[in-house]
Amino acid sequence: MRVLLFGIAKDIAGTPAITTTAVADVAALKEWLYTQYPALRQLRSLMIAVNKVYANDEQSLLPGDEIAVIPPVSGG
Amino acid sequence: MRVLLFGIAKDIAGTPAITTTAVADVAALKEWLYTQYPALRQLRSLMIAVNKVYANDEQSLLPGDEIAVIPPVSGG
Amino acid sequence: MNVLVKIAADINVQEALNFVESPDCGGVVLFVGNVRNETQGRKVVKLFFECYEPMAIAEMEKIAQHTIATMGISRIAILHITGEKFPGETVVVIAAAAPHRGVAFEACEYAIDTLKQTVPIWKKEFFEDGAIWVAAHP
Amino acid sequence: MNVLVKIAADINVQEALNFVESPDCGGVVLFVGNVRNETQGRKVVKLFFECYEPMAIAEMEKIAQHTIATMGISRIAILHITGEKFPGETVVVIAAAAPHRGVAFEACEYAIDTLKQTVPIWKKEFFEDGAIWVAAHP
Repeated sequence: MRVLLFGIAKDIAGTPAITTTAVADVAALKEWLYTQYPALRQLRSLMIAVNKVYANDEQSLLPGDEIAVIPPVSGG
Repeated sequence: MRVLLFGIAKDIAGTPAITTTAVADVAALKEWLYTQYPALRQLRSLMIAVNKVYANDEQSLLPGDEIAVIPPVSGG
Repeated sequence: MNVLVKIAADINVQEALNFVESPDCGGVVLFVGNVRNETQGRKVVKLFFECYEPMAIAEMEKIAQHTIATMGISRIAILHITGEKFPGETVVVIAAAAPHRGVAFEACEYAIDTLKQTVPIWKKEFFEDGAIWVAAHP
Repeated sequence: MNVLVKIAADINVQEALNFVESPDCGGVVLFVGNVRNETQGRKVVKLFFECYEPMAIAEMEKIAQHTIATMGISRIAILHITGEKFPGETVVVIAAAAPHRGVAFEACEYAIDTLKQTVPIWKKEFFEDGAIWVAAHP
């Protein structure tokens, strides 16, 4: 599954997009991310967006979903 | 005593400045104004400014004071 | 100089913004008041504003100084027009700059609310069939 | 069209004001956010903003629609820059127009507060001796 990364998450992974192993839902994706990139655990928060909408841990991930890692936002 | 008039007070008096008989204080000035121009009684409020500051009824009026009649303001 | 107060035939937003902006203040809140084309369903043709100018400037200065002294504002501009204005034209501009945006919102709203209550400026509304001094009668 | 949301390399106050002004709305409240020259006593050289642009636009649209649907606003513009900005330069502009000024103040403050919490935009602060992603760590 392809996952977009932004801000400090992009810096931690060293790339703006990664490909994960198959994960069933947002909780599993986060677990996978934390294992691959332990520094993500130190962030104030870590949200996942699915198709440009914030997703909760229970949300299923489907092939073709646009998935993004959202570290703490700081616009404005 | 010379008194400046603005807005609807100017329209009621028909002039931007009037000369009153000698009046001791703001209360006496207002009484004089209401007698001369009864339509002023119908306004929502009538304030007197002395030297560009709102004055209360007890304030004495001195020769040389800049006196103004302030009908309800409506700026902005 | 952290206060600009001004009464003129024409005012604009950029002048107020330019005055208050500075690299030590991240947030600016502005209020812009324009002539509406109707009042309570009645079409407005134009407005005429009369000012007791020296006292109006003094009252605007009081409002400005109060926001600086007690509300946490760094700089403020209060501009008001005098004379005739048509629907859509700008009548009043207030800009408040502060290190923290919350107090800039509070100070800007305080300034326009207080201006409407205390500053000796009078507005005459012209309709197609007459004119009235706004808020003069109960 | 009563909503304008936009992410661009450069934005300006006049564009937001022009969009929301109309002769049926007497009051416009604007928030302008600029780059500050220091953060907690540390000199800021520049900021860099990164956006997840399609989602940021969608979240800005949500904020705008919420103010129109529930807060009594007639028109709103929310503009945010992307890329590099230097002290004094404008980063965000929000303009809210309403028949009554109180709700315009409320909606404009709601919009900037919510933008800072939900819109996927990230700010990197560059100091003379390093850089950090703002608010990333507790």
